Amino acid sequence: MSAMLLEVERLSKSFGGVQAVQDVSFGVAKGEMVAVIGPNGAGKTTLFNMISGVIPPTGGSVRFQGGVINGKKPHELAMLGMTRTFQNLQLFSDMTVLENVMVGFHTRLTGGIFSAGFRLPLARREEKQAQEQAFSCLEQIGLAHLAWERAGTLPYGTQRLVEIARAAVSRPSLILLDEPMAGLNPQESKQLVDVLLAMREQGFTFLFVEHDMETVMAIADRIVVLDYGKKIAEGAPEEIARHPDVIKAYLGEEAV
Amino acid sequence: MLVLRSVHVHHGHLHVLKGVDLHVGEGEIVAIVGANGAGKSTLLGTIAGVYAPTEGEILFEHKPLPYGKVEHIVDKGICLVPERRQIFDSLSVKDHLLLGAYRRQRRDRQEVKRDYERVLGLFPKLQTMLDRPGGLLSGGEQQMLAIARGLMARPKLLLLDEPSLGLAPLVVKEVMGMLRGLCDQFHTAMILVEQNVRAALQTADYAYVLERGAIVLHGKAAELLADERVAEAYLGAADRR
Amino acid sequence: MEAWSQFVQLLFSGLTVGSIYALVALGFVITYSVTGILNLAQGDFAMLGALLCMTFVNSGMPFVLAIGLSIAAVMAVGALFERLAIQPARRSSVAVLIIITIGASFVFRGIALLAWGTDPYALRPFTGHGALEVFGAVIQWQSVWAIVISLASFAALHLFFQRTYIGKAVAACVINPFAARLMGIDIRKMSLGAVAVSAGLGALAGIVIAPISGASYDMGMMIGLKAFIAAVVGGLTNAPAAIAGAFLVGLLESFAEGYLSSGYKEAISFGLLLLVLLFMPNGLFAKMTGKRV
Amino acid sequence: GKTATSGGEDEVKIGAIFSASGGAAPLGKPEMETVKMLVEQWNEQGGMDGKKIKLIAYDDKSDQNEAVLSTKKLIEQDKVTAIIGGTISGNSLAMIPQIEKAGIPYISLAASKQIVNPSDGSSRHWTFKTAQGDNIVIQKLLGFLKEKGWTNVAWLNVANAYGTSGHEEFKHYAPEYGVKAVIEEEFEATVDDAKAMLTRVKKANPQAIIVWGTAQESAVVTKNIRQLGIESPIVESHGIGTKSFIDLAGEAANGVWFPAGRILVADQLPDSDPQKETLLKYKEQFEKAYGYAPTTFGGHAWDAFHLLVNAIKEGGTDKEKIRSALENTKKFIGISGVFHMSKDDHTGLDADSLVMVQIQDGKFVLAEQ
Amino acid sequence: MEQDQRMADGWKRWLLLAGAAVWLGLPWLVFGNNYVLSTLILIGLYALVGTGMTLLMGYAGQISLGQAAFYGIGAYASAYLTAHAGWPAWLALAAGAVLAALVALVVGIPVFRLREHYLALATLGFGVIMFTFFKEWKGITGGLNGFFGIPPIRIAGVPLQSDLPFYYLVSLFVLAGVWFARNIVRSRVGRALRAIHGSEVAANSLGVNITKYKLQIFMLSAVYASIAGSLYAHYVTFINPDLFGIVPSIYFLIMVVIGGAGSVWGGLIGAAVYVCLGEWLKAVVPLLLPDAGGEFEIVFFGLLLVIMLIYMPNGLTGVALKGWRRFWKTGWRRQVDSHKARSIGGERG
Ligand SMILES: Nc1ncnc2c1ncn2[C@@H]1O[C@H](COP(=O)(O)OP(=O)(O)OP(=O)(O)O)[C@@H](O)[C@H]1O
Ligand SMILES: Nc1ncnc2c1ncn2[C@@H]1O[C@H](COP(=O)(O)OP(=O)(O)OP(=O)(O)O)[C@@H](O)[C@H]1O
Ligand SMILES: [Mg+2]
Ligand SMILES: [Mg+2]
Repeated sequence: MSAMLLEVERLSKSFGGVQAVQDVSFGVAKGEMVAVIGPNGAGKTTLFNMISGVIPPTGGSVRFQGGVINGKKPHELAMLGMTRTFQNLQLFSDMTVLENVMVGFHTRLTGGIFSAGFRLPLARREEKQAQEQAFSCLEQIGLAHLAWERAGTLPYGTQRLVEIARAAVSRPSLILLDEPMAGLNPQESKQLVDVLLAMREQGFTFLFVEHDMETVMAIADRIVVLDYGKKIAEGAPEEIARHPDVIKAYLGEEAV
Repeated sequence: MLVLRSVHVHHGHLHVLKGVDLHVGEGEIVAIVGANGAGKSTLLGTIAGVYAPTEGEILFEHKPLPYGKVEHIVDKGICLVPERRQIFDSLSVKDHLLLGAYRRQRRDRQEVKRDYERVLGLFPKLQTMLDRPGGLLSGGEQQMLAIARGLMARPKLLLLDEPSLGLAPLVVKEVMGMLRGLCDQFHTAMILVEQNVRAALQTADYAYVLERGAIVLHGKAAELLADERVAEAYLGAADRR
Repeated sequence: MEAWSQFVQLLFSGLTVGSIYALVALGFVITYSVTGILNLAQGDFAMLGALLCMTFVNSGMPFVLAIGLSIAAVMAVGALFERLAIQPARRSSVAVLIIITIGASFVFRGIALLAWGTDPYALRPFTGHGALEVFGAVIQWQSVWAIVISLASFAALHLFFQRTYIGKAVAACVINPFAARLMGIDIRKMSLGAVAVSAGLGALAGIVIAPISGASYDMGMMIGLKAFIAAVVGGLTNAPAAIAGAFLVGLLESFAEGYLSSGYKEAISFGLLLLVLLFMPNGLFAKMTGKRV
Repeated sequence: GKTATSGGEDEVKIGAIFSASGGAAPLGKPEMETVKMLVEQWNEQGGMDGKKIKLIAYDDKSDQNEAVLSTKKLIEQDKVTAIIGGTISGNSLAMIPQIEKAGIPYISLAASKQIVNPSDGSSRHWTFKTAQGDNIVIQKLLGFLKEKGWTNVAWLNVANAYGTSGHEEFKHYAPEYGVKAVIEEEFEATVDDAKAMLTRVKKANPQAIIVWGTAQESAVVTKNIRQLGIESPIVESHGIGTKSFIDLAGEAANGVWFPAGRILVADQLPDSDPQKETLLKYKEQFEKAYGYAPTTFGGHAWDAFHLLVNAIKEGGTDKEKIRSALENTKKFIGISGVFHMSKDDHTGLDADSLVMVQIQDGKFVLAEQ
Repeated sequence: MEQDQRMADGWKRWLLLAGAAVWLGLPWLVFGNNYVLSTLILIGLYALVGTGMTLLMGYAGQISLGQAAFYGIGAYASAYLTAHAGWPAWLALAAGAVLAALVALVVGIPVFRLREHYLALATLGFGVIMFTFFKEWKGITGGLNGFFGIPPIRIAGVPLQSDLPFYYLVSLFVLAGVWFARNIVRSRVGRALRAIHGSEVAANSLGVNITKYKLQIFMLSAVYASIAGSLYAHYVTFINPDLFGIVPSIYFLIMVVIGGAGSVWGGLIGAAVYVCLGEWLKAVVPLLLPDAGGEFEIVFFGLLLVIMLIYMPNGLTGVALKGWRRFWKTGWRRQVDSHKARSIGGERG
């Protein structure tokens, strides 16, 4: 198990009386694409929030690249190579698309307040690099033509894509995506799927939450199913699609 | 009931809607599908009074709608369940539902109480978290809440902007069924903007396809569902079959 | 026994001052919870109320009528202020809105200066100059009035907001104005009403305090600031908490002044503010905010 | 705002800076009005030797930076012959470096003794002032306490420049007069209720209470003292010498003592008083022009104006000559007192320039002689 | 579009050069008039404080209602160290800046956990407490009676006692300050700051250490204010606590808001407009209302302020920026639109 990139062990979270996540354990290997599914309110986003350090867990532990990361701040995790997107979009809406993505490149740069203020060569070089990287990332995801648009005015679906580009530009070892397909129509989802698959080829590892079962079935190597905060199943897509508990709790009788 | 005649809308100098004609009949569910950025949300926003058209007219029950006055349009019986849910973070679920009925609260208190029970019946999940602040709900729960809040207004025309967004497949099905039921039972007309095109077309009576701010196709929902062009562009059908 | 009477004296001093802060703080809270704006001109409503009332009384008007009329006049000023300054700038940033209220406060103060000059004025107490004696402590009737009026105003408002449905709608306006409009809530009307009522409360505060400390064109600033602290200590959107905060500030000042030294009174109340903010960033009595990702 | 009272071509330009608005307006406004009135009168009477006075007056809004800027403006742009003003000590002190550097006769209206006798030893060649320093007022007050035998007193001052400066002088001179403070306290200028502090004063049981502040806050404290049933005599500062103090403090004002310039009780002065005539004339003219009684601050401006005009009469428009004429002023009968200037004393007033006043039945009553 | 951008940059450079020329030549235009010069110097000092505040407000999204406290720290540090401890002025200025940064650090750590109004209030509280310090710590500050006899600043042993050299000195500081701020804004740090403004949680998840950056900027803004304070002390040679209370803090905030916190030039423009407006009112109000006193100016100032902010919520630089963008953007905007249309509709199916 130590070959795992991410290991979640008996992770729990309760908010007052609400047991949002309870004793959930699973792992993500490098290069894998793991989906987390489950009914609304099952605790998927909460799980992501704990893994990415946004909220502290009430129990259990998370290991990332072999080290325990409990109690680490999100920015520390980003430095270690873990980024994420948000279910409720969190774009920097007053900045352009390009700038949004450039912020994603933050961890790859080192210039501080002095090198920036005095415009040392380091700062200038880095600036150029960030811009180039961000732009090529936008190209890859098909948004290059929107680079100078204010992010806040984009249609909802496009904003999701920008968030993904922003999370990916620093080439982190793990990306957490919370419902990446929400707001895209099937055709657009398909395009995004292609992008994600291509990225996987390049060695990205994904952990994602998604309700669009077509997508999940198409790209997930493994699926973890949560219900009422507990893991009720884990396995390959085909297994999960046949799993009676999953069908009952989540998919409904005549699914896919 | 609602008629749009060559409506144009601009966002700054961006020409978003370019002459949209639309008709919604009494007790009818109309679906609008279209790609990202086609202008669907803008269209709903315009009907609800959030944006003002630069050209064209909107008639509701044969009278022109006042532009840019959201709260007055609510009075006329049009209610928008907006994109991004627009939840009141710190208000409880219960308060959300009561506020949904703000405009008719005083008029028919009894009726509101009955509706409250009925809506909670439709979303049993919300029943268990009545006192939780709306902002703390999960994404899907918030979506349910937004729909439920919209229903509390008991509008004549309900505008739904991607109601299935973030809902589990099982719930999507329930919601669609519920919308159909509402329409049949109370004669509530609806405009349904959806990315889940299949579900939308299965639920609606009539449908429009919006592309780059203009209607490029419309017809009975069932017909469109069978239409090859639609299947190709919006259902990703070519790949699956 | 003397220690006891000193204690009672300090207690009442604190309650008196606290009740003035409370009235103004209530105004802060109402404006803030409807419009999301910290109205730094709030203290000037107190000043206008006090000076207007003084003028009316001096012109021979019956006292009660003068009070009513000056409150009404200040409410009108508040409404005008809302329509002309707040409403058009509703979408601006926090800093801009704060400055707009500061600008308005300049205007109010300047106008008062023109109308009444720099001299302080006296207003007679509501019911004679007599005093109560409790455990050897002397308590002015006017102090009793101040406390009673602030509690009564609070009770009335509380009833209005808690029992009626408006309270929720009011809260909705500031949490998410867009959604509030979608619910059919007329946020413009709400905001007008809120600022007017706040102005009225401020005027009342000014009228109550004038017989105790006199009234002059620049009295608004300090009352405003202290009430502001009270409101923040309480949590800004929570009326009962603001009242509690106001009395807390009043009592703290009074006891610090009585038992320690008075030179640092201001630093003490602002120190309290900082302490509260540091340990309870959303005020002493904060409710759940409902923010998550 | 800038206001200029015009003269003809043949004119002497005098610059003036007052705090006619802002925090110090109660002081600065009558100063501004007094000077304007005097200039008008002067020019109506044909000026001096045919020369009219052109007054260029700025309102510094009680702000130090405004005062500094206005000073430069007067010197550089308006090119005035001399400057009077600086209503409050802070502003005067900020103006002085400019004035000393430019070398222009200057008469301040503020009280701090630093204005003419700086503790850092910097030059005050060109600077004069017409207000009694707090050192003088305090000495008057202490002399009165000693005379009455009230040696164990409570000292209360307002927490601002006025109050602390008074406090320091008090601490400095009290031992000389055998007066001891049994308790020393501060209160805010915005005080609503000082009973909390006064409970401690009551405990200390002083023979007299000194309240050092201006009208509004002193009125609150005075009222509170009586409300708490403290019967000790109250002695206050010259800052309460306005009608509004009596209005605000009501009953409690009666019996209060304070040192003041003679202007407050001009009509009660014995005819033998050398200042009486001047005082009455100023009072009458001012009341006629502005409809309210003149204050001691207006008096400081009156003195400054006349001192300057006399010096100009003597020295012409030569700055150094004006300055030395000012320095050699002797026996000038002004509103604040009789001035005797010298090289070491650029104020020229002593404790005799003040009288003790008591409030009786809502009136200011001359207490001495 | 690249080309347009380059052309815009070219234009900007010319504009800057022209501005610099005016700036340098200004004293000769108003030759010999020290009054105008001292007005300009004051503008420069305020601009320095304001530039720090634009970084803090416009880029870190934090309101400070206590900035005058740092101005005061600089002023008193310089005053005390030069007048009483005999330090050279430059060393004292640096020491003041370090002290201000340290105070900002100590205050900032707890205070920056707060948001918006609460933060504004905490800084206000800090301002009041510092004011109390200045007032009560008489041994160092001279209390309410003020601190006088501050020696002038020296360059190569020559004391700067007249306005002209001081004007250039201050200008140099302002230009350096704006340059520094502009560089920060256009760097990784500036972007991170604006990201924090947009969404703290997202910025944080992308590796931006929020507290660190906020603190750094707060400290930097304190340094700006402190340097301005030091220069002021040496310029006027007399200071008193009233200069560093909450009212001046509010005035600084007003300047920045008028100028627009969205651009590093906001501080300079705001200070210039604020001071000129004051001077202008002083000249104009008496013409309209001959007998009016300064209070009319206050009323007018308040009115103008309100009106200006209603119509220009992003300040003057906001308006200028908008015009500028419209001017330069329409060109490539059209291009983008057509491009977008193609990609959205055309490629489907
Ligand atoms: N801070 C909180 N306080 C109280 N309850 C919370 C909090 N955060 C989440 N919850 C509750 O915990 C449960 C799990 O929420 P979570 O957001 O993890 O669900 P989810 O699986 O992401 O659902 P969805 O698919 O709808 O997004 C929900 O019922 C939610 O209301
Ligand atoms: N407030 C705004 N300001 C400027 N442009 C806007 C604004 N809102 C939308 N737009 C632009 O209008 C166009 C249509 O947007 P709209 O949100 O209506 O699309 P949509 O069909 O709802 O897309 P989606 O399916 O992603 O929600 C887009 O190009 C978008 O960039
Ligand atoms: Mg979720
Ligand atoms: Mg949309």
